[in-house]
Amino acid sequence: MRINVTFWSYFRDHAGCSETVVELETGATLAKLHEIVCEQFPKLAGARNSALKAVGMEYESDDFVLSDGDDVSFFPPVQGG
Amino acid sequence: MRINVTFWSYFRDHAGCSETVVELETGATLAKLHEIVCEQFPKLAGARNSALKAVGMEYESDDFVLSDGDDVSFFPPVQGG
Amino acid sequence: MKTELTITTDPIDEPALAKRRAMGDGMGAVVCFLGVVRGSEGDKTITAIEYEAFEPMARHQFGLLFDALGQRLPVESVRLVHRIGVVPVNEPSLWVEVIAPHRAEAFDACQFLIDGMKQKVPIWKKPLPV
Amino acid sequence: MKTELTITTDPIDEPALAKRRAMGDGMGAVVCFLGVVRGSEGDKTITAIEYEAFEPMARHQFGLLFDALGQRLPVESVRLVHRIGVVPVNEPSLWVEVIAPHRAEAFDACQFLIDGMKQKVPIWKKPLPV
Repeated sequence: MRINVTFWSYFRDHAGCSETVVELETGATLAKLHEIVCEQFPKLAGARNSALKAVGMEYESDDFVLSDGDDVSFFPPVQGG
Repeated sequence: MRINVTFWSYFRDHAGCSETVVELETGATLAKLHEIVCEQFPKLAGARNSALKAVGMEYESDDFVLSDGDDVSFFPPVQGG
Repeated sequence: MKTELTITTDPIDEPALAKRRAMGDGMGAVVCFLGVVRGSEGDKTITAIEYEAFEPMARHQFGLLFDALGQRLPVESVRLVHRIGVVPVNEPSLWVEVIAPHRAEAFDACQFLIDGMKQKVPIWKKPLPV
Repeated sequence: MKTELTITTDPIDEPALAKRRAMGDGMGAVVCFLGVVRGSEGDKTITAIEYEAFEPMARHQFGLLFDALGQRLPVESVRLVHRIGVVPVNEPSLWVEVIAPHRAEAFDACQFLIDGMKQKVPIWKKPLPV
């Protein structure tokens, strides 16, 4: 299945791009996607533990099971205000 | 000695006047003045425990020793805001 | 700490107060509080509250409160306006503004001032019934 | 609970926001917070902060936060403006207003919203050096 990945804030700078598409096996979790993303964009691996992950507009945890076509965002801690 | 007494808020209504002068013996305390005021204006006696007392612009306690010409205010709990 | 205290029978002009604000480059937080006259006191409907102040003592006690705040928290500026006389329902009787470097101390300072005022500043309310 | 959320690159016009306020007769307290860009970040002097938002998610997360507030406290109205893009030093990036019957809940609600925003709403800062 194909997952649309978006990077925000300095994760975009670390990745060198704002969007990418990742191919995953059916039933893969958000943790698996995160692992692949960190392999593909090694500069993101350093911020692995502080990264926030959203599917669509909701925060999701590592065990969230992805579906084909999901929009997943990775970003650093938020800092509004 | 002569003490100038002022009543504020509903203490003025209870006393039926806003100001009075009380004659006291030298060395009298604020407690003594309060006692005399409550005798002279019996409706104020009911609010004796909640009354606030100021000499000039400072709050003072019962054992404060008054001086001739002091300006003393009696009033109910404050309610600004 | 800069302080500005106004006790007045005039309506509180909040937009004008906002426009006159000046703050230093190190300041990150402004907290404003407006106390507004409600349409009831207890279970009675009212049209206004009449505020009475023992004004010289009120100014002195506000001054003590500002001094205590300055000792306690890193605040750049306090502006406080208390309207007295008849204040109709839905109009503000109190406006307090605190400017500080950070949010937490600005909130603390604003509440400290209002709490202190309600303990110490000789101002009283008289609800005016319908 | 009425809510009004604005995410905009325009400067925050606080006097205009104050003028547009409408509140019910049972409401006694208005708390406003302004978050203002400071002249330094850590030990570096800056000229501005650039704010970036993942806007659809930010709106959604603000909505969840407003719902949580409505469940928690008796608030009549929340208005929140977050400026994004480049915000110069000394200008506000955030304006929050809460209207409630009483003071304590208005202060609580305003802080609840800001705390929640700083946890959940996808907006980020980039300090712009001199």
